[in-house]
Amino acid sequence: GSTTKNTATSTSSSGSGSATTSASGSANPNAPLKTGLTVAFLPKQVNNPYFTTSDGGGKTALTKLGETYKEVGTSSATDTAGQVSYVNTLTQQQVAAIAVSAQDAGALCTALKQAMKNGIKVVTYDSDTNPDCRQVFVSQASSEDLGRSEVQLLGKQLNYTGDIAILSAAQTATNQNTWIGFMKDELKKPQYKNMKLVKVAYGNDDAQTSFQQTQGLMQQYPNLKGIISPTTVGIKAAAQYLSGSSYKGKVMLTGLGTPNDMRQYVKDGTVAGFELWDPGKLGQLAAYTAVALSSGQITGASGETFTAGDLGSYTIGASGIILLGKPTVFSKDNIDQFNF
Amino acid sequence: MSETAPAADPGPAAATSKEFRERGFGALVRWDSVVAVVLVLVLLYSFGSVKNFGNSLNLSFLIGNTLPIAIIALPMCMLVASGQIDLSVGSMAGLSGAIMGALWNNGWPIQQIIPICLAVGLLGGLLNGLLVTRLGLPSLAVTIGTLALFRGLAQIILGANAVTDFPEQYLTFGSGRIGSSFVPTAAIPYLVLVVLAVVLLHVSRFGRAVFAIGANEQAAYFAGLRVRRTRLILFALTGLLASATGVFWVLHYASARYDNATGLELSVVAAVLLGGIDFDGGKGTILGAIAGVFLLGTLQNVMSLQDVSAQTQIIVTGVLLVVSVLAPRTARQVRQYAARRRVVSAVKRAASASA
Amino acid sequence: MAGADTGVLGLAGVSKSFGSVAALTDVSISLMGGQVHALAGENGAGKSTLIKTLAGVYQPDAGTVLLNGEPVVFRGPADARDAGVAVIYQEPTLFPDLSVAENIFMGRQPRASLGRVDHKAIKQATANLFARLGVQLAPDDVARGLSIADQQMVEIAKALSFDAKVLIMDEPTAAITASEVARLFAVVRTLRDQGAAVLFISHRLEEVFSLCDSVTTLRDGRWISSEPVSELTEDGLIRRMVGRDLDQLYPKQVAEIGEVALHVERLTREGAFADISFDVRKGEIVALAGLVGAGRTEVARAIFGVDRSHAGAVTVNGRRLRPGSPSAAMSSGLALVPEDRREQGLVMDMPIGRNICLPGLGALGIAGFMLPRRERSRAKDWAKRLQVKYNKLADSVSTLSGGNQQKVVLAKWLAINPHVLIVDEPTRGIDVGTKAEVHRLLSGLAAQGLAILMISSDLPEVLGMADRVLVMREGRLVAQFSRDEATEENVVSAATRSGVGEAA
Amino acid sequence: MTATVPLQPETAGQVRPSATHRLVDTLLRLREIALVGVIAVLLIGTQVDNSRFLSEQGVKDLLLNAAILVLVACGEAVVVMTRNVDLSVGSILGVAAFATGDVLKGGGSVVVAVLAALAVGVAFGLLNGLLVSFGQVPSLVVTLGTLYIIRGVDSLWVGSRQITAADLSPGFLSFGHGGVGAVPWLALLAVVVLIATGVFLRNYRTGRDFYALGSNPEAARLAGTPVRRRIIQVYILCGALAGLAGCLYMARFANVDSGTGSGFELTVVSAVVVGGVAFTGGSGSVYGAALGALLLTSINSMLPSLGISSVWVQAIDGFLLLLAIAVDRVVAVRIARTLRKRSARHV
Ligand SMILES: Nc1ncnc2c1ncn2[C@@H]1O[C@H](COP(=O)(O)OP(=O)(O)OP(=O)(O)O)[C@@H](O)[C@H]1O
Ligand SMILES: Nc1ncnc2c1ncn2[C@@H]1O[C@H](COP(=O)(O)OP(=O)(O)OP(=O)(O)O)[C@@H](O)[C@H]1O
Ligand SMILES: [Mg+2]
Ligand SMILES: [Mg+2]
Repeated sequence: GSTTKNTATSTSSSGSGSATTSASGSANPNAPLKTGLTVAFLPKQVNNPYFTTSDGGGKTALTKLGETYKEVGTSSATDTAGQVSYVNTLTQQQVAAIAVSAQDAGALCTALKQAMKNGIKVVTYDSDTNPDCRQVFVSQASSEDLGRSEVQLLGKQLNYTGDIAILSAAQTATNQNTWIGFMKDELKKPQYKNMKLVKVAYGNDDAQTSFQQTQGLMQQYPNLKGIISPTTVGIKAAAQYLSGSSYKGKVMLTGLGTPNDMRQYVKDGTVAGFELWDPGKLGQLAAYTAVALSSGQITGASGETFTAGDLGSYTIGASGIILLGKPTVFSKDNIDQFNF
Repeated sequence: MSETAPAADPGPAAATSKEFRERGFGALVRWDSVVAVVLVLVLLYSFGSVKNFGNSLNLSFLIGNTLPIAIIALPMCMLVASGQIDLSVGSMAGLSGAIMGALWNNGWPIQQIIPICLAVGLLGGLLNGLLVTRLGLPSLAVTIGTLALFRGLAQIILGANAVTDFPEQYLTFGSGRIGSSFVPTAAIPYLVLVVLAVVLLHVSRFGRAVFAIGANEQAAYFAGLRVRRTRLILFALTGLLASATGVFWVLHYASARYDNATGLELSVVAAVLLGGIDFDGGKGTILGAIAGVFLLGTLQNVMSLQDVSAQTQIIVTGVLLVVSVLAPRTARQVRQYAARRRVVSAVKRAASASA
Repeated sequence: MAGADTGVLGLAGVSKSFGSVAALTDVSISLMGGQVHALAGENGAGKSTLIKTLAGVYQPDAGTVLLNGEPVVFRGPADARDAGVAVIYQEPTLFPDLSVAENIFMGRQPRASLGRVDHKAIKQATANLFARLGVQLAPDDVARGLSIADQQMVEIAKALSFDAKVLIMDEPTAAITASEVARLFAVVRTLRDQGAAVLFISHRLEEVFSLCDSVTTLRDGRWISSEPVSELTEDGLIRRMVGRDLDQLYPKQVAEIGEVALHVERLTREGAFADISFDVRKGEIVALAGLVGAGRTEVARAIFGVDRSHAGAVTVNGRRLRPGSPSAAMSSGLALVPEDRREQGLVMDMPIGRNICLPGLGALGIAGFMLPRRERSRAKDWAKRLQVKYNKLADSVSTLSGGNQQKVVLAKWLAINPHVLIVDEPTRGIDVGTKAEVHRLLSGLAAQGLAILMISSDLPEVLGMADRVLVMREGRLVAQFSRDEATEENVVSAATRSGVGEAA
Repeated sequence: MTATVPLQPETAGQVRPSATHRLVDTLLRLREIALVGVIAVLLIGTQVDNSRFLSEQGVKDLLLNAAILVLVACGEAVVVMTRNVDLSVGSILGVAAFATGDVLKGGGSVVVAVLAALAVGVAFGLLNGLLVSFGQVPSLVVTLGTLYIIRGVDSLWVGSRQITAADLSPGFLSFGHGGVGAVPWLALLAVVVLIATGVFLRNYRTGRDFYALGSNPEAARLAGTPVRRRIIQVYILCGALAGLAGCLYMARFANVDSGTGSGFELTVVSAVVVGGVAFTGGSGSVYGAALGALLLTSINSMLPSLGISSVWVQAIDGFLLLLAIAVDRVVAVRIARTLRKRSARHV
């Protein structure tokens, strides 16, 4: 993961914006929820189906609470400068809270701190920034759960024998790297002694590159039996390649994907099972969290508890992280019940 | 060029694309001044009727976020005037940022790191320049190659790391502003760069050579100008300022990652084109380039404040580019058509008279 | 209006202006079938503009184009072409990337089955044309890199390939030598006898008199006269063009010949020329004569360093030049006026003033900064000395007439006060009046100690100006004549004599 | 020959190059040979290291990867030959791919889908062509503008929708990866289009006009070439090929959204440049561009296959690209020198 040097306190500009300061304000769990607040969603990329689903969840929740929802963002997932200027703009517009999925853990910091200094609450979801640049991170699932369960899923499909590889997104993707760390750790367990991780490849979340990386894996490792792709773009590219190649059915594929993307490949037997959380719920939780913060029910300190509508009650964990819950495993049997 | 274009209507034969801009509005208007005037109008409108636009924080955001493009636009303008292009600038900025991050992680003092980054930029620019001038390769091809090469090197050097903990006073330089005014601290050295660039391109002997080389390489060569050396210097300058932009980027966003400034080249090219710099070479002013950069930056800022969606912003950028070349041309075309109509009807009259 | 004597193609009361410059004012002309008609006038008189109006490149501001006596509107060159008008423009306009054969037949290639272009037929037809004109080019040769003269020959071949009713030629002979001219004239006469109407422009008056039947004179864009050539003398024609009598045409001043200024020794460039050695002394004008393609331009380019020589050495004032470096050549006092003004001599889109000041920028500023006042005064001074006809110094060179562009090229190089001057076709396209002025200028500079190497296809100019004539053939120096020995016969026979007993 | 003309030059003495010499000359002049050489060296080198690289599946993958790029590069090359450029191909490809998917998803037939993609391509090509030719304005600016505009329109139209494999018929999907032996349908289609374009450029007046236009626009106008019409035609051709490529993209990747094809223009331009089509216009061939495309995609297939860490891929990619154009250039210069010396000896 990120090897940021930990001199965070010294870099936080003029002190007042840092998470510690705002968390030291007092929380009133019984404060009434304010209405009419504007909560802005700033996804990594607009028009990305995954984020459209999650932000749609946020919109549902906000409408229910009587708040105003808005979504802004860049059309490219690697336009960090664009994301920064959106944070700046939202600061100018004095929204109540920003829910942001950060393209870059560090680059948004200055701008987000500016926002917090101006009284705006900052929630990150899906992809975090440095902890001192936001109040709460709404995490889709625990990294540990995700990492380990994917290995378990593949192990079952392979009967615990054979070479495996990982097809990740970008080399810089922090969440990917954390998951991969847990995957490697899981593989150390004795039941995986016949499974060998031969390679981690990166498809840059680009269909064509992921394609070619999959081809390369096949050619380079004739004994490859399984691939884990913990990214939605990677897994569907790999599935499409496998489904049209001579390796179909011989090489197992699992990872993180959306049911709509993967339906065809589950049905034609390319993929036996994969998993994901419900992005819509992720967005809802981010929205509830933002409103709770703005209403003063929570401040972002660990141990605080609040109610997120029908999602139930959530408690803020260490370093301001809220966990959505366990991911769902999709297979032939249940995939038709989902539509996102 | 800084002379006003002649008030001539050369007829269709001389209406090559090179001339169209200046001829478009006749002798009255030069394209770069048009862009500058449009910029001023947009600013006036925004101050008047866009909420939150005029406060100094927003203006400092606007200027600060536009500075990276504005810095690179200076040497790019000259390079393009000499008939070449450098698409590797974004990658060079990324590489210099990556080096900055990697060295900082290894405990180097920042006073040493920054000169090293700049030196790498200079070397990268020289590499582009040497491949273009000594091997005679097309600059477009070379710099598409180095676009991948520099970004790849950045990836090798910094890998997945993101470095954020640079010293406070440097970060303040990168993102702070002077007092509570709207002027970002970094704008001051930028103004110095602008003055240097204007002098270099429009006042010095070097600048004369640049324009001549861009407009007709062979004639310049026959006039004893050092074609290759001039271009080499321009490439080196571009590399140098691209790496300076990389350093600024890291400080401004407080983040060194290998993919910093991805795609910056297209923004620079779009802005420079909008500023009336002709990619056939031989034409363009620093003023035009800067006006183009800030016009795009301001429009984006205003549109974001007005909650215009990203998609629509993209379309507006595109339409602006198309209009920038089409508007002068259309005016001309209409005039010509009218003139032709006159002649044709005169002929018809003559024909009917003789019948 | 239509009648037997209206002519095939003509203009009636045509005016055309470019902004504030009136290029043509109320001009009428009529071309008859079976006649060669000359168009005469000083540089900038409006000849090329007239031709482009006839060819549909320009639409007249007022007046009409007449085809067989009827008014027509040519909306573009294609219309004129379809009406049977073939044009050779003043500046060759070839497609550099394509073969000369394709250049000639572009847009009207003969076709084989399925509408395919018949490449073989194109080559064959080109070979035939070239044979007829005596051009030593292969149909497959690429147009890029051809000398101006060869380009001109390709243009001529193109125009002839049309079997046009009207053939218009804007200074086709400016860059070619007597033998090519003779061939061209033979072909033109054949066409005329077959009934074609021909319009011919040249600043070489003897050509007008030997080829043409009638002549129209323009001055400052106005029609002056149209009359049969047989009723005119050269002086009469000059008076009509210039409006006054002219001084001596080749005013050679006596100059003191000094020490060697340019020393060329065994210079060789593979594929172009071999083993060239000669000297040019201070005060001396040495002419390099020869046929088109003899390698004269290539020698000049190699001396100046634009092309790299493969063997041999060039010494200027005792200093040996670094090969392949024009900037080094210039700093030791060498200057080259190139033959191709549009590609090499001028930056067409730059102002006239900037062009004149382009070489030797160093003298026009302080510490690398330009001093606009110095620039302007140099430009003004030299534009005046060479009688450039221009509107504003800030106008781009492309708005000048061909001859005036050539004057700018000369001005540009004379302005830097070289020690050794190489001029390649210095008076190409310059009218008689200014030509005398240029000759006076060159001769005067020689008298002050300048060494001049002059390449010219204009034999009278060579004989009139040179102290010594060197003759090249097929890439080699084959003869040398002193001013007294040099006669037209001598030079021509040295330039054309076939291989018998020639030095290897 | 007309005997009336004096000073007949002597031609009899000239040594005519022999037939074999001429063959060698022609071969040497073919710039494409150098590219084929570079590609062969790379492929064989990889094969030596990894014997599965050129297996049936491996070859198929190579060709599949190249097919889409070849199509677009072919169209782009024609535009570049006329001294113009089309930067909007990536955006056009994106819209066309989604249009294909939209038709198929709605139960439309494959023929209609292909026609829809072509129609989208032709429409945007026409837009580009009209804008560029209308005012003879620099195509770089115009198509950079339409790159943004078309992408914006695409995003507005598509929004966050996407078409996935489940929306497509099995027949269309198998067209995306099926073929005869190691040769996929997509590659066959690309080759047919390529050869047709090549023949058209070489053997038809319109094709020759494209070269003329790029070589010297002013001269083309004076020669009576209908300049505007030709420019519109090349843009329509390029747009149509980008549209067709969008259709193939759909078949191949079975997944499109509003971002499909972003940044593709740079790859296309590199393929064209590597393929020796000069941006100054008038020269080059579509075969060169196709080889350029093949070279680029081969490099990208080769590196993973050699097991080179993805961290290094981009740098090596850039380096090899530079190396390829440099080698190509050096070889070309050498050949030119050889030919010149040879012709010098012939005189
Ligand atoms: N436009 C051109 N036409 C022909 N040759 C050129 C041209 N430009 C450069 N060259 C070649 O470049 C070489 C030197 O070019 P130039 O004088 O412009 O560069 P320079 O900076 O002086 O180089 P150097 O430092 O090597 O002297 C010459 O050998 C010449 O052949
Ligand atoms: N495109 C143009 N723009 C502006 N002025 C022009 C243009 N073309 C020609 N002129 C002007 O029109 C006048 C006539 O030019 P033209 O080329 O017809 O002369 P010419 O008789 O052919 O001279 P030359 O003998 O030098 O070729 C000149 O004053 C010239 O400057
Ligand atoms: Mg003329
Ligand atoms: Mg010559």
